[in-house]
Parts: sequence; structure tokens; C-alpha cells
Amino acid sequence: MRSAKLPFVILSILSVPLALMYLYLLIDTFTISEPGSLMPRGFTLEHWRFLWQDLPGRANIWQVTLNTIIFATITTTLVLLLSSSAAYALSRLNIPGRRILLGGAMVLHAFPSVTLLIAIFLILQYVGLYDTIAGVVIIKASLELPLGIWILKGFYDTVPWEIEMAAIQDGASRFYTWRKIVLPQIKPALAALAIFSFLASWSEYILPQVLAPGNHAQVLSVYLAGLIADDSHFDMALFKSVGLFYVLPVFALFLIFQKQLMNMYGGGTKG
Amino acid sequence: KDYTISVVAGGSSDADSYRTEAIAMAADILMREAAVAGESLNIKVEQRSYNNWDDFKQAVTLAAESGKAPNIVVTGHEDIAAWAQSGLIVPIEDYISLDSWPVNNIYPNLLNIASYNNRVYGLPQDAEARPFFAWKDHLAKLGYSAADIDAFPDKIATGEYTLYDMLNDAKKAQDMGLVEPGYGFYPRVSNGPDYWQFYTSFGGQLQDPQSHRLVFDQEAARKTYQFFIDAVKMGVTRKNHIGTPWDQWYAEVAHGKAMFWHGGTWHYARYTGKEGLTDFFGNIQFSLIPAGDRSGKANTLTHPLVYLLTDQKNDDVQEIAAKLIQIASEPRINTLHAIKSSHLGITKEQLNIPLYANNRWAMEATERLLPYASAMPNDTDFGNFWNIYWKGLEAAWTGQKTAEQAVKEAVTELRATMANSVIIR
Amino acid sequence: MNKSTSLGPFMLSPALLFVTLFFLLPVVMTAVFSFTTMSTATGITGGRYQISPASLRVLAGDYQLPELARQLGQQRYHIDDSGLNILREEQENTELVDEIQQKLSGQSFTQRRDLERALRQLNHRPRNVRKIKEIAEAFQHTVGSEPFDSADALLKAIQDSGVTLTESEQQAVIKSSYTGWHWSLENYRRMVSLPDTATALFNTLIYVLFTLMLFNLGFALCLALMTHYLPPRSGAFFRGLWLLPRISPPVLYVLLWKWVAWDTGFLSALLANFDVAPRNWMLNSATNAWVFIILINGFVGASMGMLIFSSAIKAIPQTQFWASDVDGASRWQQIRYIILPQLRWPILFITCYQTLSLLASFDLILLATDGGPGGTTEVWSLKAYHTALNNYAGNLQYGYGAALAMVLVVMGLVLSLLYLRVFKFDRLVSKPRIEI
Amino acid sequence: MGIQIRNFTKRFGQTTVIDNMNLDIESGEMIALLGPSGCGKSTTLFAISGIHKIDEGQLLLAGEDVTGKPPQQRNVGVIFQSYALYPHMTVEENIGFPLMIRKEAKADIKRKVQEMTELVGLKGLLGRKPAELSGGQQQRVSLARAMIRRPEVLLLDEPLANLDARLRITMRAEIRRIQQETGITAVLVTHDQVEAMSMCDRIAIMRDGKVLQYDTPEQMYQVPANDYVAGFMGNPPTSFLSGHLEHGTFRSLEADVQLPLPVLHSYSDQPVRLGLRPEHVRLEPQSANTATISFIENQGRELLYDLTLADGSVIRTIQPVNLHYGVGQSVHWDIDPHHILVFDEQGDLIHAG
Amino acid sequence: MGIQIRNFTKRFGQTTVIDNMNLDIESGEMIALLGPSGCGKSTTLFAISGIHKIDEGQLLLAGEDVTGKPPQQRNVGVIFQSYALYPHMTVEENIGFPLMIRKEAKADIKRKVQEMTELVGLKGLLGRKPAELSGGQQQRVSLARAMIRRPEVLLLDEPLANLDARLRITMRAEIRRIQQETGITAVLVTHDQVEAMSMCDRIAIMRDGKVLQYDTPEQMYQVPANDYVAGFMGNPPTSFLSGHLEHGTFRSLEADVQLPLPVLHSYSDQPVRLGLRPEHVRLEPQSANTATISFIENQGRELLYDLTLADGSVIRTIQPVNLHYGVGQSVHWDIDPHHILVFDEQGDLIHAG
Ligand SMILES: Nc1ncnc2c1ncn2[C@@H]1O[C@H](COP(=O)(O)OP(=O)(O)OP(=O)(O)O)[C@@H](O)[C@H]1O
Ligand SMILES: Nc1ncnc2c1ncn2[C@@H]1O[C@H](COP(=O)(O)OP(=O)(O)OP(=O)(O)O)[C@@H](O)[C@H]1O
Ligand SMILES: [Mg+2]
Ligand SMILES: [Mg+2]
Repeated sequence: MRSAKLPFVILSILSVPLALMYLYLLIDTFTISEPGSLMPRGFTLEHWRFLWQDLPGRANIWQVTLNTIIFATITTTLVLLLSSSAAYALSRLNIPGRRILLGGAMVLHAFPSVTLLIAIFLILQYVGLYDTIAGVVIIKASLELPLGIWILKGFYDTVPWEIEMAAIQDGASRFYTWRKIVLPQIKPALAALAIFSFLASWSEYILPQVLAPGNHAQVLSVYLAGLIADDSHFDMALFKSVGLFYVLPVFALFLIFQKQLMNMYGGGTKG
Repeated sequence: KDYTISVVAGGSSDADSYRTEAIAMAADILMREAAVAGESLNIKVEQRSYNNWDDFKQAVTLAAESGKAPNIVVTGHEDIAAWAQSGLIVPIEDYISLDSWPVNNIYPNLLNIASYNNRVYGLPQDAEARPFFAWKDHLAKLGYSAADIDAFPDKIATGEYTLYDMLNDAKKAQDMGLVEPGYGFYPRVSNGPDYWQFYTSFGGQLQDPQSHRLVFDQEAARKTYQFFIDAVKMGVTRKNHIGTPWDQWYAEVAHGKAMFWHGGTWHYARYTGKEGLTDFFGNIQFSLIPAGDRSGKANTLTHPLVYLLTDQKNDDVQEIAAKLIQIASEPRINTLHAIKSSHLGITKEQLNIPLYANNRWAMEATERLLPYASAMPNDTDFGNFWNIYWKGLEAAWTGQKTAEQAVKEAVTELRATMANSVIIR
Repeated sequence: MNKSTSLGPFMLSPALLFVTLFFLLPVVMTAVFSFTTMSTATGITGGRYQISPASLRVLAGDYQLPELARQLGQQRYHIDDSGLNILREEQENTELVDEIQQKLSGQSFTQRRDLERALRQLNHRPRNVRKIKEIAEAFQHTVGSEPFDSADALLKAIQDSGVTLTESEQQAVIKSSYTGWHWSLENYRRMVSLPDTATALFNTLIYVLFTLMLFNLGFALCLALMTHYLPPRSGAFFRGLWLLPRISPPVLYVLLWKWVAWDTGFLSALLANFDVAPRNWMLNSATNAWVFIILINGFVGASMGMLIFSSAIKAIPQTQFWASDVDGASRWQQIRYIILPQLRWPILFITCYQTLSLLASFDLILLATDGGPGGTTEVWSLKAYHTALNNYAGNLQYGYGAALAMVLVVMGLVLSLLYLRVFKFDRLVSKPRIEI
Repeated sequence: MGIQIRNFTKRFGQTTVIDNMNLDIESGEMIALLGPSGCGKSTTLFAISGIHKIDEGQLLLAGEDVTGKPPQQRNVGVIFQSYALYPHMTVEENIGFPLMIRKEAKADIKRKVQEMTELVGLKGLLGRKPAELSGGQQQRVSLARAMIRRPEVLLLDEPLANLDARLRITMRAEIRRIQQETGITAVLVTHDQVEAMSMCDRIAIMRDGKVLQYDTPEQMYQVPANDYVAGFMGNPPTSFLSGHLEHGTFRSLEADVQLPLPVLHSYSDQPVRLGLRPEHVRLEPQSANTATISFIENQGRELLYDLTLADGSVIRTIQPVNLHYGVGQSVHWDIDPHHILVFDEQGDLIHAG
Repeated sequence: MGIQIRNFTKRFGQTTVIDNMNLDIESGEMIALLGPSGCGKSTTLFAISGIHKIDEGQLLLAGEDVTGKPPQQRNVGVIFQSYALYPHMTVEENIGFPLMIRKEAKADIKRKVQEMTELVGLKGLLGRKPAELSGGQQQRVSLARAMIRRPEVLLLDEPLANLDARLRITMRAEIRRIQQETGITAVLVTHDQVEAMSMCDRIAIMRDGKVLQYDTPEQMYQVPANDYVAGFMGNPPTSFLSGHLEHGTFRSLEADVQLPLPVLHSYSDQPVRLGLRPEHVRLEPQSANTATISFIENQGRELLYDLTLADGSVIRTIQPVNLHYGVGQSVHWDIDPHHILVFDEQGDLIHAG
């Protein structure tokens, strides 16, 4: 193997701005430096007080975190369920209009969700899911579907036909074959998609804010956004700390599951 | 009888907690009254505050569409027009008598601001004004004597000291090195009602008093736009001032980094609180916004929040809610909010409440500003109207367009967007 | 479930249901909205009929019925027998009715408030404000500005007030007094007529093109390639670092950029050492703003491509790298001839996917420059947001917003169809090898 | 259970891959489909198994028409070229899968899997995943899985292609033994003639979707229907020599070869191709036919010589190692007339010794 | 260009895969690395090519120490086990790749590719992508790609594993011819002994990262260093028989076998294993050793018999087709003493006839 020095140097240089930003973010949450000062000074844990005491007028951070985890987890599960079955049908089953459906999945992504919010609201309202976490979960999952379907379809394409044939020959139904034979083959892809959807749900702000404005199920993004609008008491360092608190779990998640996440690509074409 | 009354306040931070708590207190009083009268009444008040206006309005309108509107909404008066027309809210005058206490003690111009189509839809929840500020020490160094400085607000009120005089002083201060370039005149960092004050300073009018139609005064707009172009040209205001972070801005103005600026009465709380300015009156002079030129007049703008009553399709509930609003407007209760959040009172009697009377800022600001305060009109088209005005201002300010061009485009857009409902002069 | 023809629809249906309900239906509804005048003021679900100053203005202006408008605009309360009879019929407190007859008979009021005030002076006055209002209404001789739930009710009230309308006048009154939304092409007409529509389109083009090419594709590729050649551990570190912008909440992330770019920010502080005057680097000029907008969006956008490309490179069999090593290929040649050609499909996918993402996204721009300075960085989706969803004065224009959204939908649709065609995505669908 | 394929035609889009094929396989028989890559062997198997639809024709299993039936309803076991083991299951789960599908009792499955693994010699590997097995072991798992539900028909698609020579020999014997013991009807797809000959009762040689010859291995070896079949059978492969038949003598002027073929004295001036099997070509100093040794290949216990004739064409002979010829050496060669295969210009067999 | 491997050691993490290996390959020689799966053959190749780093030891090419040089600087051509063709390039581009990398003129590349494809018999396929080729064709593309820039060393990692028998024979000859013509030094990795024997000048038999024997094919076949080597060489494989040596006679009571070994009369009560090559085992009615035929495999021109002895152990014999024995028949067998290989308990050779 050849030396990795050159890419390392280039990458390091390119990453300096980003690294600096986040480094200073980290520093600011533990010090009392003024905004704009380059030299940090005065260590304090004051900005992290929200961890052990509720901020006045705000929900408990741990409750909010739990809500967020629940929200992200359910959304992820739903995305996995829906896209794994739909992608299989598109990849492997002989159904009319597969081409159009697959193209359609991509086109879906072209619909700007924010501008469709009003209509989405009306539908949720009609089916009685407005102002419920379930409603937000469903919408978020629908938004993530196109990506999920495309990614998983690529992976299904790489599963050897022979093992599916073998299972059918052994007497299994197509559905059973999918569940017990094919699905386990794309586990890496499912893991990747799961992590990706989790990240996406974790950072979702608009949907919970608009579609579940009730106080009962606040998520972290909404909690965080609540901190800025207060222009007379805006506490930048506190905001940064909460922001960091919000980022850290998913960052850790990425570092831990990076191997799995690197399986986002399952091929798809031979041309 | 059991009632659950929900009250939701927009744009509220911790300091504004009395916006909703006042209703809870009112409920307590109303229940006691009922008990004394031998009726059984049980009211539960649910409170909720939103920091963010957009989220708040979205939530309220969507909730209303889905039939889950909160009973009482605390919001800016400008929402009345749209919400009244859509039937989201009902006139409060249908449930309480305007001649009763304390409604009859509320400043009539505030009550006017809470009206639409000649009907009173809500009661003002607080008042404020948007003063012009100057750093006293810089004024002194420019050569103003202590007496001059004390007389400064009067000179402005009479129109003797204009916006362009201010620019010249700002330039001088910068040249003398009192403040850094760009800090001579240091306006609000984002769009807001404040920018209508300059339009008014240059003689602009927002609404035709007879027809109640919106008015776009081309000359006033042009002058306003030109004023900011000139400020940039003179170097006393930065071209890219809009978008400066609020906390940076607050820190700067509270510590004399700027010569002149403008803000809101509630800034007092921030300067003396979080920014740690101990001697406000020793350092800062405040006044009306100066007149633009000799033809205009000094002014300020108030942007009261109002208690609104939503349509619950149930008169009994609405009546209870209306009564709560009425009680919450009692001078004593309202003063809690006014002082805690550095807003101004809504009733005349508040001047006699010790908490209020002992607050120098509240008293002085009320006296100096409130009588001259105008407000934005309640009109369903006002939002559009405002956007167009602001777009022109921003384009001129940042040097994208000349004042004339900006006005011309604004007019084109006004014509295209709202044809009949706006008078273009 | 043995036949794929029956299993296929079965397995597709859940996703299809979700997509139809929460994706297609909203699009269709939005399309419908875009042909209406819907706003907060009109409500979404329906309207009422109300004689208001605005409706009278329309009646006088658009329908050329100024006299009728004047008539309807009058407010008049007259204490007369007919009103008293109504009260008696409704079995009101007779003492009160008698007192009214006694004290107020024959009087007229132009404001209800005045009548109510007069009523409140009476000895037998009701305690209840609502009651007083009801009593006052009995003496109303004009339509007033009360809203009516149906057109018929309004017409009847007008009739009762003594104004007779011709058929066409009736129609005019109904139309002008309706507070709900109505069908209209106005939104599209307005969009076409406004000068900054073209600007927004052009801005969108710049934004999408540059962000996509430079970052979502170009830089993402660089990241993927460079991390590929790094040892696994440092590769993971850099990928993690570059994923940070994506997982950070936008408000926080943009704040960090402001920390860099504002005049009290890092860049200014740093350059102060080289005698460069501090300035707001982000908003200093249109060019600067664009540079930052593209950087801000690009840093976020690159991570998605980075992930996909990295895993695609990982999927290339190691022996191919060995083979090309042995064949004498330098690292650059390896990238050029071995890696890139095999990234064709992921590159196409990312191009397609990210174009559409970019088209619809605006949140970072909103937070960073809010379209400034002076509207130079206002892209279409931001414009849609500004005009339709972010209205300080509370009257959100759903209809116009929907029209703006529809333009985006159509753009996205056309583009994705184009991509699907040009990139021959249909080749991706191969014939199933199990034919049952 | 016998298999009858009647007028079977299969098309993929425009191209006809199998063209009106007929094949009768008797119950308990093992036959081979032998042919070059792409000739339609796998396609035929897929049709029998039911994975592919049949465009035209009929398929009878034990006399019953199963043309329209899905694979699940045909009692057919398949061993795929790539084994198609389920990578996420252990050996035990792989083998037990067909029984689990049928919801047989856990204990039964365990017992049967036990039996089966002993039969195929996989004891002790039950807990492993396919990735942890050698090719040969995977092969045997695949075999066990196909056999465990006692199929009436066993289809094997190049089952030994991925094995090394030694293992291949063992597995050949093993598969054949199991097939014979259980009396299953089996179809083996291969392109290796040794495999086909050593394992099967009959062989069908295919080319371009058609069956060229369907016969026992001996018959096919000794009386190939045409030169293509002759070329396919025999290891090392048959060499061919073109020339003319004149009154009982084969002559090739260019190659300077003359071989007596007394049985065929009735032909005159007939252009023919001779098929000469290397094992029958002798190095005979007395012979008039000369050649030059152009290449020697050591095959362990024998040496394979390439003999280049005057016109550059090459024939081969296989000889014991104890002869010591070198490359470039000139030799004399001969062959018994009754070992010569004679084909006409179209390649059809005229005579086999 | 000769290759010297000196004290080469390679570890993957904790496990030592190659343990202090030494190998001298002369210029122009073709040697085979022969051994079972996982013994370290590919690892050795990767070390020579420079793809893997060497943990300890040295590698000399033409006497020059290239231990630290990257693959790009060694003129070595490699044919990978899995071919490692570039899937996105046509055959032409694949083969031309090493030349394109060197920025040779387009026309030159075209010409050389043309020549090369004729050499390996790929004419007419130049426009295809690897996925559209059969295994054998891919193989040949890989060969052509490795050869086109005239490497001084050619490394072949199981280049023929995926070919059918006929093609394999042709390719063996072809590769050997090209190698000899061009004088390239070549290392062939294989686990097929026929391949190793037929193609190479010398063979290194490896096991567990060690070279067991390094010799010419004949020598290795006739004098294998131990039973492992003996088992590896020969097709069909050597059968083994355990027993005792008593004063010039081998005896196995359990198997009821007695074979005279007069040369080894000095040993007494020595436990030994005999290696019997099938081609030397004769069916001799006069012999006292009996066995039962348990399986017959038709190998075309010969039949391979499994002979089961009294204790169940099996030896094999290969016989011409004209003998007609059946399964289950009892036969007598014998072998010439000078064909018997005798190994001691450790498996080391005591005597080769
Ligand atoms: N799905 C398909 N679409 C089009 N043509 C196909 C398809 N499957 C197979 N073919 C063609 O049908 C012919 C027969 O294919 P088949 O797989 O039966 O060959 P085979 O004899 O098994 O070859 P091999 O020995 O290479 O496995 C080939 O020419 C092949 O290209
Ligand atoms: N990257 C690696 N990490 C750890 N062990 C390895 C690695 N590569 C090879 N090995 C181990 O090294 C040993 C030798 O591997 P090598 O590939 O050289 O075997 P081989 O002789 O080529 O076998 P085969 O005939 O199966 O190709 C094997 O036991 C293998 O498991
Ligand atoms: Mg096949
Ligand atoms: Mg290997």
C-alpha cells in the first residue's frame, strides 16, 4: 500500500475551517469568552446547567431527548418497513409499470415538503393525526421513502437470483423467501439506511414544529429553536451548549456505526 | 360549572410570563366572585407561550382550522384583520361592555388599534413605543451642553432636530473617533415595524382616515429610501447592517459603541439586565424618532399585543374567556406585566399604581412617547404592503437600487398585487 | 402469495398508500390551492358573507354599484313597533320592553354601541351583555357588518333592512361580501407580472448549479476519494467531521458561519492582524454572499455524496486496485480510469437527487442571508417561503404560496423526468429471472 | 419419476433459446445435458424446475402434465452452479430449510438433517455458515439440502464446476452413489464430458438449443453422431484430419498422410474428416506417416505429444512416460483402422470402426 | 530475470502466513506453487508483485533488491485468481490499459492489442465488456492484459481454475508456449497437480506457509519427499495403505494384504504407509491379494475402479475399458515392488522403487 500522506495533508487543510468552527463551538460552551474573541478564557460549566436543572419555562431536557429518540426510532422503523418491501417489489417482482414506479419514487423527492405543509396539514387533520407524534412520524417517513427505496433497490439487485430460486424450489413462497432469505442478505444496507434515517429524523425541525405544535411531545430541535427567539434574554453560550448536546449523540452514533453507514451503496447498474 | 380556558401567547419570553398568568389570576378572581355570588364556577387555565412568531401564528391558524383553537390568543394587533375576516376570532365587544371597568380606562387609541371594521375585537395586552436613543457621553463630546442634552427630546419632538441633523452629528462623531465607522447611526438589525417610523418621519401616511384604505406615499417612501442610502454614503451606517446578530448589537449599543440608534421600550430591560448597563439614564438619552425633514414630524410607533377571543362556537365559553380578559386588564394586574417586561401600561390608572409610578422608565417613556404613538393599520393586505415596502428599503440600503428605482418597483408590485385596496400617491 | 403479480402490488401497497396520501394528495391539493385566493383571512375550509368596508369597496369599485354600497354601508338602529313586537314575541322581559317603548321610542342610533349604551341606562336592563346585544339587534334596520353563514341569510337580512336588490345586484353583493376564497388565476398572473420572478429564477439556477457542481458532486467526490486512500481510522475521522454540518441543527450551523464571517467574527479578527479592516464578509457584496451561501449549503450537501461515493468506492473489488497497481497506474490514473468510471451510477444518482433537494431547500439561506443583501440571494423556494408562509402581518397567502410551490414542483418534475431519460434510469429495471 | 419434455420452446424476447426440444428421461435414470456455454442447458433445467415459464410445449413428470404448476408444487430438488446456499444460515439451517418450510416437527428435522449430513459427510460442520466452508463442503451442503425432502427429481446445474480435481472425483462418485441408492431421477448439467460420462446413464449433447445426440456414454464415445459430438467426447480431445477417401484409403496430400480404411472401399474421391483419438494414435517406427513433435505435456503418468504434420495441422497422441522423445524430433505414427472415426463434409458420421 | 525470495515472512496480525520462505527461480523458468487452499500461494505472489509488504526477508529481481519498491516500479504482470478485469472497460480497453497508463501512442496500443488478442484467441470480442464474456474468455483477457507490456516476470494465480477441460488443455499449452517463446520468468499458482506438472519446469509444493519440496515434476512424481506430496501428485490420486514392514515384506493384517518389498529387507516391524498409484495397480488373477470392486467410474478411454479391502480401506486402479468387471465383483490385485512408495510414520519417504 502506498503512503496516505498527500491526501491526509490536503484533507487536513480543507477541513481547517470546519474543524475551527466546531472547535470554537466546543470551547465557547465551556468558557466565558466574549463573542468574537480568539483566546478562550475562564472555564465554566454554567452553560451546561440545562443538563441538571430545567430552564425556566422549558421542558426537561431528558424528557425532550427521550421524545426525540422515540420519534427518530419509530420513523426509522417505518422507513425500513415501507422501503424494504416496496424496493423488493420494484427490484424483483414482475409487476407492470415497475419502471414508472421507480422513476416516480425519484420524482417524489422533487416535491418541496415545506410548501406542501398546508395541504399535508389538512390531510392529517382529516385523518385525525394532526398534533400527534404519529402524524409527524408518518409524514417524515414518507419524505424519506424515495431515498430508502432507491438505496434498497440497488442492494436487492445484487442479491444472487440463485438463492431466491433455491428457496422457491425448496417450497417457500415468494413472500416467505423475501422475508427469510432475501432480507437477511441486505442487512448491511438496512443498517445503513436505518442510521441515515435516524440522522435525518433527529434533525427534523419543521415537521414537528408545525404538525405537532402541542407541548406534550417536544423534540430537541424544537427545544433548541425555542432558545433563540427570545431576543432580550438570548443566551448564546447556552444555545451553543444545547446545540452541541443535540449534535453529540448522533455524531457518536456515526463514529460507532460508520462501517455500517458506509454500505449505502449497493450498486444498481452494470452499464 | 367547569370550564377549561386555554391561553396562548406569541413572541413571549420568560419576562412576559404575565401575559398568560394574568388570565390565570383573572380566573381566580372570577371564581371567587362567583363563589361570593353563590354560583359554582370552576375554571382551569392552560397557558402556553411561543418564542417564535412564525411558529406561533402557524400553530394558531392551523389549530383553528382543525377546530382546536385556544380560547384566548395573545398576539400582535395586526393579526386582527385576517383572523376576524376568516372568523377565527369574534369581537370582544359582543361579550363585555366597553363602558365597563377597566375597559373604559384603556387609552382610546390603544382600543382603536384593537378594532377592525368598527368593532372592538380584543383588549390591548400591553403597549410600548419605539424610541430613538443617543449615547449622552458622545453628545457631550460633540459639544452639547448638559442642558442641550436634556432638551434634546424636545428639540426632536418639535421637529427642530431632524434625521439629517442626526446623520451629520453621527458623521462628526465618527470623524472625531468617538465611534467607529458605521456606528454613527446604528439601526435595528432586522425588518420590523420600526422602519415605518421613518416613513412617517418623512410625512408618509399608512392609512387613509376616511376610506380606511392603505396608502403608499411615493414621495415619503423615496425620501425614506434615500435617507438610508445617504446614511450609507456618509459612512455612518453600514451597507450590510441588516443581518447583524442581535446579541452583538445589544452588547454594542448598551456600551456606547454606537452614537445613535433606535429600539423599543423593552430594550431598557435588556440594557440594564443582561448587558449590565447600570446607569441607563446617566448614559442614554431617548426621544421620539426625529422628523425626516422640515416637512415631516417626529413620531414613534406602538405595536401592542392584544388579547383576542377565538370562535369556539359556544357563547358561554366565549363569554367566560371575555370576562377573564376583562379582569386581566385591571391596572394592577397589567402593571405586573408592564414592569416585569419593560412594556408600557394600557390604562390611564396605571400611573397611580405604585409599582408603575415608581418605575422611572415606565413613567418617563409613557409620558414622552405614548401620546405620539401611532400604529400600523389592521388590514388584511398590510402584510403584503409591508413586504413590498421593506424589499424596496433593503434594496436601496444595500445599494442594489437607487431610491427612485426602488420606489418605482414597489409601485409596480403594489399595483400588481393589491390593485384596489391601496391608494398610491 | 406465490405469484409475483399478486405479491408485487401487495408489497408495494403500504409505501404506495403513504406516498399517495401524504405526498401525491398534498401535491394535488396544492395544485388546487394555487388556483384560489386562499389566505389566512379567507380561511381554508370555507367562508361567510359579511358586509365589510372592504367588500363595500369592491361593490363600489369592481361592480360599479357605489350607491348600493353606500346604502348597505349604513348602520341604523331605530326604536319602533316592529322591533318591540319582535321582542315581545320572543317573550323578553315585558317590563324591559315596556321601558324601552316608554323611554326610547322613536329614537335612532347610527352606532350599535350608542344604542347599547342607552339600553344600559334603563332600570330593567339585562345584566348580560349578550342579551343587550340581542335586544339591540331587534331594532336594527340595516344589514350591519355581522357575518352570515349563508348567502340566503345575507340576502334575507338585506331584504329585511328594506333594500331590494335586482338579480345582478344580488350576485354582486354575494360575491363581494364572501369572506372565503374563490377560484382565480390571479396568483399565476401576479407571478408572471412581477419583476423579481425572473431574478428569483436566475438565483435558483446559480444556487443549484454551483452548489451541486462544486460541492454536492465535486467536493463530495474529493472527500470520498481522499478518505479512501487514508487509513481506515483517519478516513472515518474526516468523514465524521464532514458529516457534522448535516447533523447539526441549521440554526446552530449557520451561527457558526456567522461566527466566521461577521465583522466581529473570526475572519475579521484574524485579518485584523494583516491590517484588513473588519467587515461583514458574508454580506459585504452580492458576490461574497453567494460565495458564503454556496459554501454553507455545500458543506452540508457534500456529506451525502461523500457517503454514497465512499461506499461505492468500497464496493469496488480490491483486486482491481491491485491489478491497476501492477499495471503501473499512478494514484491519479487509478482514480481517473478505475474509480471514476465505476462511480458513474452513484454520480448520476446524486446529481439527480441533490438537484431536487437543492431546488426545494432554503432554510440555510434564510438563516444566513435571508436572501440579502437586497434580495440578491433570494432563491425561488425562499421567495415562496417569504411571500407565502412568512408574513409579519399574519395574513398568510396560501393560494399564492401554493402557486409558487407548484412552480417548484413542476421544475422538479421536469428536471427529474429529464434526468430519468438522459441518464437512462429505465435500464436499471431488469427482467425478473423468476418468471412466476 | 420419469420426465418427458415435449416440443419445448423457450424464447427470451426475440431470440429463441430452446427450439422445439424433446427429451424422455426414465424414472431412476441419471442423464447429463452436455454442451458448450450458452447452449440452453440451464434454461432447460429452469423449465423443469418451474422457475421459468414454458413458451410452448409440455412438461410431464411421472406422466402428469405440470406445465402450469409453480416450483413449489413440483417435488424437484435443484443444485445450483453457485450452490445458492443461504449465507445467513448455518449448515444445519440450510439443510433443514425445505423441511422447515413444510413445517415439519423440529425433532424430525433435526434427525433428518443428521442423517443427511452423515450421508454427504458433513458431520461436525453443522454449526458453520457457508462462508466458513470450503467449496467442496458447500457443494455437499447444497446436495444435502436438495435431497433432504426426498425429491423425485434432482436437477444439478454444473454442481462440480468450482471444485478442484481431486474433490471433483470424490464428489462425482458420491452423487452418483446417492442417486442410485435413492432411485431419484436426475438431470446433470455440465460442460465437462468426463463428468457426464462418469456419472450418467445417458447423455444429451446440446448445441444452440437443440439436442444433437441422446445416448449412453459408451455409445456416444464409440459412435458419435457427428464430428461435433466426437470433439466433445474424449480427453484429451479428438484430433481431426481432413482429406479424401479413395477406394479404401484415406489420403491427405497436404499433410502427407495415408491411412488404409479397407471397410470403406466403396467410396471414391469422397472428401472426409477423420477423427483420431490420442489414445489410439501409436508411435510406430515402421509407419509411413511422419510428423514432428511440437509440444510435450507431462500429464503425470503419461505424456501428451502434439504431432505437427506436413501442412501444419496437429494431431495428438498420449503415451506412457517411459518413452523418451523430445520436442522437434521427427516420428512415425499410425492408427488402427477400426479406431478411426470418419465424418462426411457436413460432419455427420459415415463410419465408426 | 531471476527471482530470489530470501527468508520471506508474512504475517496478518497475529498469524504467520508465510514462515521464513526461500525460493530461487531462474531466469526464463516457469515454476508452480502447488498446495491446498490457504497455504499461502497467493500471498507469495502478492509479495513478488509488490502488492503486499514483506514483513521480513528480501526479494531480489534479477539480482536487484526490490523489497521496498511499489508494484508500479516492478515489471511484473499478474493474472489474478478472479481475473480482476475492469468491468467498465471493453476487452480492448482492458488489454490496452497497461499501455495506456504508459501513454503509448494510440496506434501502437491498437496494434499490440490486436496481436495479443490473436495470440490468446479473443478476436472478435474486442468490443465486449467483461460481464458479456464467458469465464474462459475473461481468463484470456486477463492473460492478455498481463502479457501485453512484455513483463519480465509473469505471476499467474490459478489462471485456469474456471475453464472447462478442453479449454484448459489448450490454454496450458498456450501459456507455456508464450512463456517459453518470450523467455519470461513465470510463477504459476495452482492446486491442480496436472496443471503444475504439465506446464512447469519446477514445482514448489507448499503447506501451511512452508515449502515442502521444490523439484522438477518427474522427480516429484517419482520421488515425492513425503506422503503429502505423493498424495498431491498423480491423477487419479495415489491410494495409501498402512501396515508393517517385516523383512522385505509389507503386511497389513486388517486389510489382508501382503506385498513383497525385497529391497527393504533390513527393516523389521517397521510401521509404514504405502503409496500405490492407480496406474500401477494391476488386476492379476494369480495374486493372493483380494478386493471387492465397490465403484466404477467411466473416464472415457479408461475405467477407474475402487477396490475395497477387507478392512474397508479403498485403493484404486485404472484400467482400459475393454475389461469387463462389475460392481461387487471380487478381484485379485497386485503391484510391482519398484512402483511402490514407502513412507514412515511421520510420512517421510523411505523408499521409492
Ligand atoms: N434472461 C435472459 N434474457 C435473454 N437471454 C437469455 C436470458 N437467460 C439466458 N439467455 C440466453 O439464453 C441462452 C441459453 O442460456 P443458458 O443459461 O441456458 O445457457 P447454458 O447452457 O446454461 O450456459 P452456461 O454453460 O454458460 O451456463 C444463452 O445464449 C443466453 O444468452
Ligand atoms: N488480509 C488477510 N488477513 C488475514 N489473513 C489473511 C489475509 N489474506 C490471507 N490470509 C490468510 O493467509 C493464508 C494464506 O492465504 P492465501 O490467499 O495466500 O492462500 P492461497 O494459498 O492463495 O489459497 P487459495 O488456493 O484458496 O487461493 C490463509 O489462511 C488466509 O486465511
Ligand atoms: Mg448455465
Ligand atoms: Mg489464492
